[in-house]
Amino acid sequence: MYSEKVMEHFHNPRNVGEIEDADGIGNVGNPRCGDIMKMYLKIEDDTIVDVKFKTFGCGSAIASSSMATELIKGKTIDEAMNITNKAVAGALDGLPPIKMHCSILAEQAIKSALLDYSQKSGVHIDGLEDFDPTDDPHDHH
Amino acid sequence: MYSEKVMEHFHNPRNVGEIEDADGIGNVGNPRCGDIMKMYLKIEDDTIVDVKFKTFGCGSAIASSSMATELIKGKTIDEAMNITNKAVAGALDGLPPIKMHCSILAEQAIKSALLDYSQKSGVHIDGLEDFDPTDDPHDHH
Amino acid sequence: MKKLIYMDNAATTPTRQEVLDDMLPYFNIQYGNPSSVYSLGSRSRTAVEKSREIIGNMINAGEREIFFTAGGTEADNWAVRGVAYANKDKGNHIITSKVEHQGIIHTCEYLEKQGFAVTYLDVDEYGIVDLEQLEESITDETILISIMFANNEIGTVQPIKEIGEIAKERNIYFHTDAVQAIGNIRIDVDELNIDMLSMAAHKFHGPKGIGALYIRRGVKIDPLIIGGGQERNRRAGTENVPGIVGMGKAIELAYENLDEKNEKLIQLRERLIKGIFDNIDHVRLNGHPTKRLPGNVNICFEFIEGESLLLSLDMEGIAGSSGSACTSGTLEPSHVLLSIGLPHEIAHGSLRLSLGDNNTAEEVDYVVEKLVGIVSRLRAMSPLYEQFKGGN
Amino acid sequence: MKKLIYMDNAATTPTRQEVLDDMLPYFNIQYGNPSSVYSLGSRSRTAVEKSREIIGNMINAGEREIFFTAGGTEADNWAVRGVAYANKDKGNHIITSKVEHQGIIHTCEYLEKQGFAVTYLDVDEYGIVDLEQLEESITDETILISIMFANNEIGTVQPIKEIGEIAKERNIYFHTDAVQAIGNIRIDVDELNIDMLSMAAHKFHGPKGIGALYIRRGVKIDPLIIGGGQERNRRAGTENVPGIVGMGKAIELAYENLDEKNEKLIQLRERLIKGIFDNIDHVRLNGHPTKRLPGNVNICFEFIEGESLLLSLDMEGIAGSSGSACTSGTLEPSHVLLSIGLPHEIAHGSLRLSLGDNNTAEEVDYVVEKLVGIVSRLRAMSPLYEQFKGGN
Ligand SMILES: Cc1ncc(COP(=O)(O)O)c(C=O)c1O
Ligand SMILES: Cc1ncc(COP(=O)(O)O)c(C=O)c1O
Repeated sequence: MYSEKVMEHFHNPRNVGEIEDADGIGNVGNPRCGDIMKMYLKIEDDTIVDVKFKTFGCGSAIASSSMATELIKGKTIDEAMNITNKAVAGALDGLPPIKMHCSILAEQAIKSALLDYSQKSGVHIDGLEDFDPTDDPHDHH
Repeated sequence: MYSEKVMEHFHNPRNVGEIEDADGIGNVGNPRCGDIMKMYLKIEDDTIVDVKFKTFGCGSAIASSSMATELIKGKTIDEAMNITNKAVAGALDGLPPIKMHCSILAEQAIKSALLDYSQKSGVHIDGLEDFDPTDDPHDHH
Repeated sequence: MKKLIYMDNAATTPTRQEVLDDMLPYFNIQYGNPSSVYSLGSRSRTAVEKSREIIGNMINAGEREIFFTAGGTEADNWAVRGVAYANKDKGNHIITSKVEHQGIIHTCEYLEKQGFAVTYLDVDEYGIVDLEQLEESITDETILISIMFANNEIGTVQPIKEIGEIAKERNIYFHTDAVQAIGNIRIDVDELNIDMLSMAAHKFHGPKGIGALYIRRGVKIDPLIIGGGQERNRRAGTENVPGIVGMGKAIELAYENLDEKNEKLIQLRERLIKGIFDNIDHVRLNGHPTKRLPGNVNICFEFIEGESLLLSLDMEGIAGSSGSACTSGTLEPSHVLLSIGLPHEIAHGSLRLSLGDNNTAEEVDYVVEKLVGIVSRLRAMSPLYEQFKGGN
Repeated sequence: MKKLIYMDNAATTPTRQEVLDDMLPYFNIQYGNPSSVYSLGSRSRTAVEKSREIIGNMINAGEREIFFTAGGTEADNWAVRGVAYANKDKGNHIITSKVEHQGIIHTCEYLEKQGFAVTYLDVDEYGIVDLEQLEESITDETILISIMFANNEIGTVQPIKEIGEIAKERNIYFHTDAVQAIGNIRIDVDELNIDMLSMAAHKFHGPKGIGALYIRRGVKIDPLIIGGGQERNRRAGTENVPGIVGMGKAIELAYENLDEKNEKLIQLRERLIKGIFDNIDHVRLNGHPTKRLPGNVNICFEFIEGESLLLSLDMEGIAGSSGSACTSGTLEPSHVLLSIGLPHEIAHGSLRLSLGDNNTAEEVDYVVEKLVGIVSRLRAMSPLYEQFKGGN
């Protein structure tokens, strides 16, 4: 069902954990639906210098979280804003159709954490105007 | 499907043929339905001294004809009148339910031949009063 | 025991050894449920999908258009009832033919009781449907045309391309029961405008208990068997994995060297027909002389009844079939033989010998030889023959 | 490859070698169509009838009351729809439960769209149907009660005898989906007043693709698959002879030494439950503690999600299943777990380990050991666990 990449990230997820003094925290998903992603960002000079996640969810949710953190670590905020769910899924060599919502959740976790950073720090981030962190990714597929 | 007895009578039917100067001939069945039995009797002193048959029909029709001739050969008319389809089927170690009409046809062939004899010879035969040789055995099962 | 001469390949076929070999691991080594998450399950899933792809390829369909069933009858039932129920807002009229398999005919009769209207097209003396009547029968209410690809009794192959064109032009779904054709005739569902197609593995040296329905993408059809999400929610029930694997292998082998195999089959068929006609009188060939399945021979022997012919052949180690009432479980001879205009008493005397790749010219000659004796023995016993000779 | 520890016997089971051995000749030696007149065919017929008799005997039914299907789902569909259609002049009401298999639930939902009324009985925290509610639900319109024998997810065994008595008293047909129970529990259809009963061979070490419906003599039921005269005109289609032979052998073997086997299974089950409870906290056992299938263990691990648990177990060579949404193909966790009152987030974390005769105490201990590590690793990753600990 899953690509080897997904399985590899599921079994050896990168950047698991919390950041005590995170600059931005995103928390998306819903235990009812069986997936929650929490993402912690450390941001310095517009750059994501550290990122950690915790995820309650299926294999592809964990792999998507792991891949998302890899994709944004060391990147600027703008670069991180450009990471789409398709990029996450693509980097994992694809996800089964019924699992695409996991990659959407990962994209939302990033944006949600950036929104939190923006609100806490007062730094404006282009592209977050229309972002609604409570939007349900399960409706997307 | 068939008992060994049926198969044996089918492959080695007794008394196949015609009797040129038969005293009674019975002809029952209907080519539409796939079975016709013709039975020839030679009767002397109330006794069936010879009997032959010709049958167009399935395995059990041929075996039933053969067995019927065996059962009546050498018997008196009264004895022959007492041969029921159950006796024919029983003597064959049974017939499948959908084939019981073949044994009915055999009983009718006997009666029909006796009726013909009765009509030609003027000899009254008890039990033929209600017999209708055109009665369709296919309705009996 | 004498070696069996099996000439009833239209009834069923032995599962080929290579097919069985491919199936075996899926019984007790690779036995996982394809719906399961773990590797044992996903390997079963992979095997199922591979077979689906092979089958799709063989008829020029996508693998997402192949749905596994328990056999040809289920596929037939599903196609007809599924389309009828799903499209009853559009119309209630179905067109089929008088020579379809019972899986179609009885399903149509069942739908008639539920308010659907069914036209059963006539066929000519060869069993070919009347295309004019087809065109004339179409109304605004017509939602489905279901015409078999090749007849199981007399082997006649229908003008499928023409029917497909009519259906397409009039925008009506076209289903074909190809249970007898698959593996014997090359079929391209696009070229022939076929929307749905039924098949059964056991007719082409695959296992019994597995079949498939091809459903063109976009066709509106209700499921027949409801429950779990298998077959993309269209046919519920744990997949018959060994059966599915076997069906894929069998269809692949069936289409390997098809032209050569068919050439040989046609030669055998003609040898058998000629042998019978040369040596036995009062016989008729049923079905079309050339537009017929390569291995199908169907002949009526006048004055005798089919079952007794079969039993006699069985004694000689020869397996065939008949359209006589006695073998149909009903009191009527084959509806197909009646539809091509045979009188009842002649229809009762039919014999179908359906040849397969394993049959040989020697077997054919042996069968002819045995038939000569059997027919003359049964005729000697037949009051109809006596009457006929008396009349002459 | 590591040896697989297979603990998903409720999903499917490997076909036993003795079963496969019995099936093999029917693929390519004894391959005749049971409907054929010749000996090759009648030997297939004999094999089919022998299997029917064995299966009938096992549940105290007559062999003429056993009808073969393609599996459990078809049997379920047939029972419910067949009775509904055949008895709609008597009434339009069906009673079932909220914890049935989808083969029943979705069929009932389908019938609701066609104007039938369906009551889905509640169950208690253990998954046992409410008998009072059952009695109260019965109306003059009630034509069928369909309650499963034992639940496929949580293993709970229903009070079938009581339900049978109620049904009999009120003169209503009683169907039970015994797909999980057959081969694990002794069943006497007369003693339990069961009118119809579904089974599937692949759940008791028979092959996939074959099942049966027991139909008590006299029950009014329409056919589901229509066509040829097979199964005494009640289920059309060429018989899956190898499958049928395998099913007969498998049921025979399943009931051999049943008590001993169950005693062993129950010991393993309790060892597994105890191992998990002793070593992992925040777990709950789903289903009834004693009124459950001998091999069924179903446990929720709070704060983690079932699919990731399964994938992790698979890495360790352990096969299990889950009622999480991610494994059901829908977005909802198991309807069974929700029906017994579990909140969604906990239902997502369920694990079903269904033991079979091949499992050992060593395997059980190994699974417990691996579970400890996996659960702690997944919890370490879980924001729900973090939140819970924070809250404490
Ligand atoms: C209780 C129950 N009923 C019905 C079924 C359906 O059986 P099958 O998948 O063999 O059609 C199953 C198994 O999946 C089951 O566990
Ligand atoms: C033309 C045709 N359609 C349908 C069927 C039914 O197939 P099955 O018996 O495998 O269900 C058959 C075979 O009996 C057939 O010859």
